[in-house]
Amino acid sequence: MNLVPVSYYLVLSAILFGLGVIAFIFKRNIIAIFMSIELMLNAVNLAFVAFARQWNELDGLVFVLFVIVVAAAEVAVGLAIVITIAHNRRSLNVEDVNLLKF
Amino acid sequence: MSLPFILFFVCAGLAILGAVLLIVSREPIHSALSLILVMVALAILYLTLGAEFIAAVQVIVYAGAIMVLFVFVIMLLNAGVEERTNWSQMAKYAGLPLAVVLLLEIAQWFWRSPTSARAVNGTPEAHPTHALSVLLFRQYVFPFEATSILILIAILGALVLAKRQE
Amino acid sequence: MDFISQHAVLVVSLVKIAVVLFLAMTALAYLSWFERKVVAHIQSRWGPYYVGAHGLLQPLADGLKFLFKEDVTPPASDQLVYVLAPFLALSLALTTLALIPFGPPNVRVFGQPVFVISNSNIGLLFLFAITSMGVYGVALAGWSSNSKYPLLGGLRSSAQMVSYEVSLTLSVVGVLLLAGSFSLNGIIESQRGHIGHWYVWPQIIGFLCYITAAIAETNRVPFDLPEAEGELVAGFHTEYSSFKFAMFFMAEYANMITVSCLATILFFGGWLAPFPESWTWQLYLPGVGLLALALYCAYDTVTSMRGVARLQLAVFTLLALVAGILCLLPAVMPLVQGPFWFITKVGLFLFLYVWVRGTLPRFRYDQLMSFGWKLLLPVSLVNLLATSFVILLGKRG
Amino acid sequence: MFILDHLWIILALPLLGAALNGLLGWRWPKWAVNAVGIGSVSLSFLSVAELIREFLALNPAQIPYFERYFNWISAGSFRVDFALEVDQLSIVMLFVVTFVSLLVHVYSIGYMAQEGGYARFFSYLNLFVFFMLTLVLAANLVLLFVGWEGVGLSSYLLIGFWFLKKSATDAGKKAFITTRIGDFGFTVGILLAFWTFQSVDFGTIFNQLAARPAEGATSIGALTAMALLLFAGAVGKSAQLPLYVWLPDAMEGPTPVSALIHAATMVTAGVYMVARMHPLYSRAPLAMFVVALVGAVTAFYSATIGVLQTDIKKVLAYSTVSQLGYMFLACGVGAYAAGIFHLMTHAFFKGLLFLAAGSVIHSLSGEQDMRKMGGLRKRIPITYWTMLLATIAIAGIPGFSGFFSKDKILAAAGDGPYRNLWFWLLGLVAAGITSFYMFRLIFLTFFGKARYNEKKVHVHESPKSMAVPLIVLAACSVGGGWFAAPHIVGGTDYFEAFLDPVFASYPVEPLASGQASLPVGGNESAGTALDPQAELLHAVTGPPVIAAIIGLLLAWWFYIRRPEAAKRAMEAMRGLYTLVYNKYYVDEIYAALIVRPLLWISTSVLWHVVDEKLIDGTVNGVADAARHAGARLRELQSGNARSYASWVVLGAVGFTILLLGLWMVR
Repeated sequence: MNLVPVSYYLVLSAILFGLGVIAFIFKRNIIAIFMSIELMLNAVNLAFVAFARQWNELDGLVFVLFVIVVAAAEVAVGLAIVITIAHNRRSLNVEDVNLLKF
Repeated sequence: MSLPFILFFVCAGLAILGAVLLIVSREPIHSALSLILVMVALAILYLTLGAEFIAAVQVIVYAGAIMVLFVFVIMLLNAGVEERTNWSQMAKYAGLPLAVVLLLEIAQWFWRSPTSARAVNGTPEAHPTHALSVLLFRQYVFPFEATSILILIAILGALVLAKRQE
Repeated sequence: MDFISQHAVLVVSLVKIAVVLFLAMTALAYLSWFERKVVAHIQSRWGPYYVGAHGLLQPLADGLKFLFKEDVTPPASDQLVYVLAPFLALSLALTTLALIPFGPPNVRVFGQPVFVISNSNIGLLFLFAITSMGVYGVALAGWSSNSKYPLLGGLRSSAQMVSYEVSLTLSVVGVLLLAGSFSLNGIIESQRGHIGHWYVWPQIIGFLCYITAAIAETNRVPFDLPEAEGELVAGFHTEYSSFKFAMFFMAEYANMITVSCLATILFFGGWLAPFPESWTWQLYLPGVGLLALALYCAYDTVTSMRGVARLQLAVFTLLALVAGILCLLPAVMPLVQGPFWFITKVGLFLFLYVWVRGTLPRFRYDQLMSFGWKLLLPVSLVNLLATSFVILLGKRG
Repeated sequence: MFILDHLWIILALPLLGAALNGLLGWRWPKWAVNAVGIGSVSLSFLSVAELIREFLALNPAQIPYFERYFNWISAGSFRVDFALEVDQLSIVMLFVVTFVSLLVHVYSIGYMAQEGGYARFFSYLNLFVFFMLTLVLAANLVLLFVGWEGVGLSSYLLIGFWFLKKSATDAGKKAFITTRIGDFGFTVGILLAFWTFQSVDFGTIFNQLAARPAEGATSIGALTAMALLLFAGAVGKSAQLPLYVWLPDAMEGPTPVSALIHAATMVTAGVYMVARMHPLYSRAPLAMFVVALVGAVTAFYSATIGVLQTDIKKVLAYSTVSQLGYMFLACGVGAYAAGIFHLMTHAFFKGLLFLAAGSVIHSLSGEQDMRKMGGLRKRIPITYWTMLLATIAIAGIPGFSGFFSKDKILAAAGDGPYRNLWFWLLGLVAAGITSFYMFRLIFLTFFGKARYNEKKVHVHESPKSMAVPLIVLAACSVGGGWFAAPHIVGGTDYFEAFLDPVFASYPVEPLASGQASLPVGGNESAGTALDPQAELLHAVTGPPVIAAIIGLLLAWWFYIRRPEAAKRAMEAMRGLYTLVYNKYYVDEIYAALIVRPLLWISTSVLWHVVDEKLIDGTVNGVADAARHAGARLRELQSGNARSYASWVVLGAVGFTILLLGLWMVR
């Protein structure tokens, strides 16, 4: 059936993760940064699933499930925070949210 | 070039395309759409990996719920085009090279890792979903409950944060 | 999940997809006609009458009209998304049909089941996955057309859909627990027997929740807040015109059909006949029904039709006659059973839809939300709990 | 055997009393303070009495009785237990200490009645008793040192009891610091002991000593060095030359304190220590010689100073110093028993003298200058009679305790295994001078016409709480010596016999160079053929007695019969007079030679250079470095999430490189 080597999937996940990192660093919109985090999570999930497939162990899938659940919770809270920030600082630019410093 | 390869490369290409679009597009909603694209592509890849349940959950939760939330918030806040500001020198000069290095490292890591040589081995269970459920509710039942509590807390937190607006 | 393992599958699937799409389009078109007719009669009007006999050609005319109308795109809109939205909506709505089994899986060509495009064993999940994506069409449309009514409409409808999706899913879980399977065919099979075995009886609460949530999910009256003409002109598709508008329209009807199919499958035994297997006379029902239709058409042709209309109706009569005779052939007879019952049940549901629309007034938005969250969700949750409890007891005993 | 099994009780009681009075006493009424303070001491006195009873019942094999409680310090091979030891010597000391302490406590009730800090005073006293008992019972040098320093501390606290008086606090500091000089030697001595014997337990040390040969009279080996170092501590603690200077000033403290600490007990700790370590000294003839020398010279020297002092307590202080000198002389000539004997009798009569003096001062409401006294004989009879008895005792008039002990010491000096003519002479002269200045004190204080302002000062006998201890001590100082009485007539000396197991176990080895035995009274050939009457006659008319009589007569002549003669004598030897009157300018010399240079160094070098430049510089430098580093580093926290992200990525990259590297290596 599936003949694609697992390493392909792994490399793909690596690439996606890297792109997620780049996005995280270069996006200025808080929401976009948030999304880049999600992207990274997805990349990790892909790696999990790939490994699960390779070793024929389902634990990896369980991990993915948990990751997804946690991500959902995280997004719920995170977006609430984003809304609060947007209301307070009248901006979504992460660089306007820089009060927490020396 | 057999069908699975074609499918894989199409989906992978879509995923990467989506990721790139997420970076380059300056309209948050476009970023969201491209991210949805990535997720759907990944869902299909999960299917090809025999994790259909995960694929479905991926689409339902990520594409169907989480991203909806994103889009919703974007619409709510009417987030406009993100303006160009260069305040973070660190990000500007060190960020990209570092990220690229990291990407290469991980890629090389996975590529060279002993798993790379052989293809997917073994055949999946007759009912992977069933097996998964057993695993989830037997071995991982405690983490499962923990996550449920986590979600509850998250709901409360979101409510509190949102309420403060009034 | 092996829907791409052999190339034969590919071919067959493509054919099936084509057929289903064609039928679906026709069905959509005539669903609009059906709706208009029924509502008209509920409101003691005639409804479409002039284009063809009983306005049977009205959908065709509408389609042409949509095609040839000017396609206006607001200049301030986000072009890409503006175009993307309707396509997304329609394509997702139609995709769901790929998972619906219109008939028993044992009817096969090239070893492939005829009446279903993709017979996945977690079909239901995929169904929900796809429907859950449906929100985007609305939301993006509302956002991209960069004007306040659509934005409000989009926000409202997306919120509404997200909220009701929860109770929709939860109301179904009861059935899943009973059937112990995600596969639609499996669910249907587990209801085999007679009408008494349908899940509508044990899951009556689930069914009510489902149907309510479904109506809301498809933005139909009384939950059609998105296009509450009185408040927001036409909601998310205010700015849309001509064919893009038509796509939203079709998407809505496609969703109606999907949801009705799902209701049929989950609660009313899908393509199963209501009567026990032993009653063999039921095999004649499809043919007889068609013949009856033909008879009525013939009578109508003779009595109340003039000119072109009379001709059309004659043709229609002929078609019905042929179809009925075909269905009576012993070779074909068993094949048509499944589709016949399935379509009948779905038709009833669609009628219910239209009926409701013709009857009920519209909710207020806050009422809608509080109804969804404070009544529907708890009820479906309680239903779920009760079901699982009962099942556990059964396992014990 | 209750107490013997629970020796700690003896220590715990005073400590408890100290804690209670010190922590809670200030809010208690006087009677409660008394109850706690005196109760604790009397209880520990009673337990000591019980202990003696049990001890006598003990069979000799079990002596010294050793009780180990817990391991206190354990560092490598250096191991110190909290262990107590009882033998005859410590029994004697225990008895003296607790007995005198009890009396002094009682006395203090009356004496301190009008003073502030009542509870504080008693808590200090109890603390002192605790430490003194620790010192006495200690079974190893370190624990002994604890007691040693502890009594030093309480002495400091009590000397400076009236801490609002600058002179008092200065005296306290002086005592502390001066003693510290000696204690340094003591500490080094302990270390040397450990280095030599790999242990600080008396038992172990003595056993090893028994194996060692004695060191030569001229060569300085480890033992001699050790002995001398320890003796340095004794010199400081027991106010011998050249570190005696603190004791006279210590008289700034309340009189009971002077009586208890600076006459009866603490100052004798040095003697006790030397006696305790006698096996060591017995094997270090040179050290013995030094001890004897210091003792004899101090005895004579401070006696001469005592002659011209006008402050009643100062006189007693110098007399104490000289008596301590006697004790060291005794130890130095190997007559440890005699030394301890004198220690005991001295505790009685000198304690009594101080208490009586205190009573005098009390009756004159704080007057200490003898020139402003006189004619008190009738006014305060009890004080007078007790003090007279004590004086007779210290002067060494036959029949009184002082006579026996001093006589034994001189006998040992003149005829003992370490006999030395010069020491004997010094002791003899000192004895004469002692009786002179003591009777001078009596005559000036109680005879003649009153020289104080009778209008202002209302003389009154002291209350019972003060009178009773006086009487008790008087009895002791009269009869305290009769243990040794039979010895005079050739019988056995019970005291010496009692201590014999301790000292006889490590016999004193006579010097190789035999010296001519001098016909110097005492009992050269103890209880031999000579008949008792002759012995007795010989003893009571021995040189010490004669010297004492001469001193008495001189005092009478100068201060009763012909007061002007004293003046003429002064005129005659003006230079000597001023020299002695100013205590040989020792304090001045010390100030010039030690204190001032030390001060100069401390201020100009240690303070302005080392402290301000070096230490402060270092500390502030470190602080500044930290602050500047922080100021630079905080820039990193720009508050910009994206730069943080970049840092995170940097870390991730580094870590991944590390992993890759490891994996490559593998």
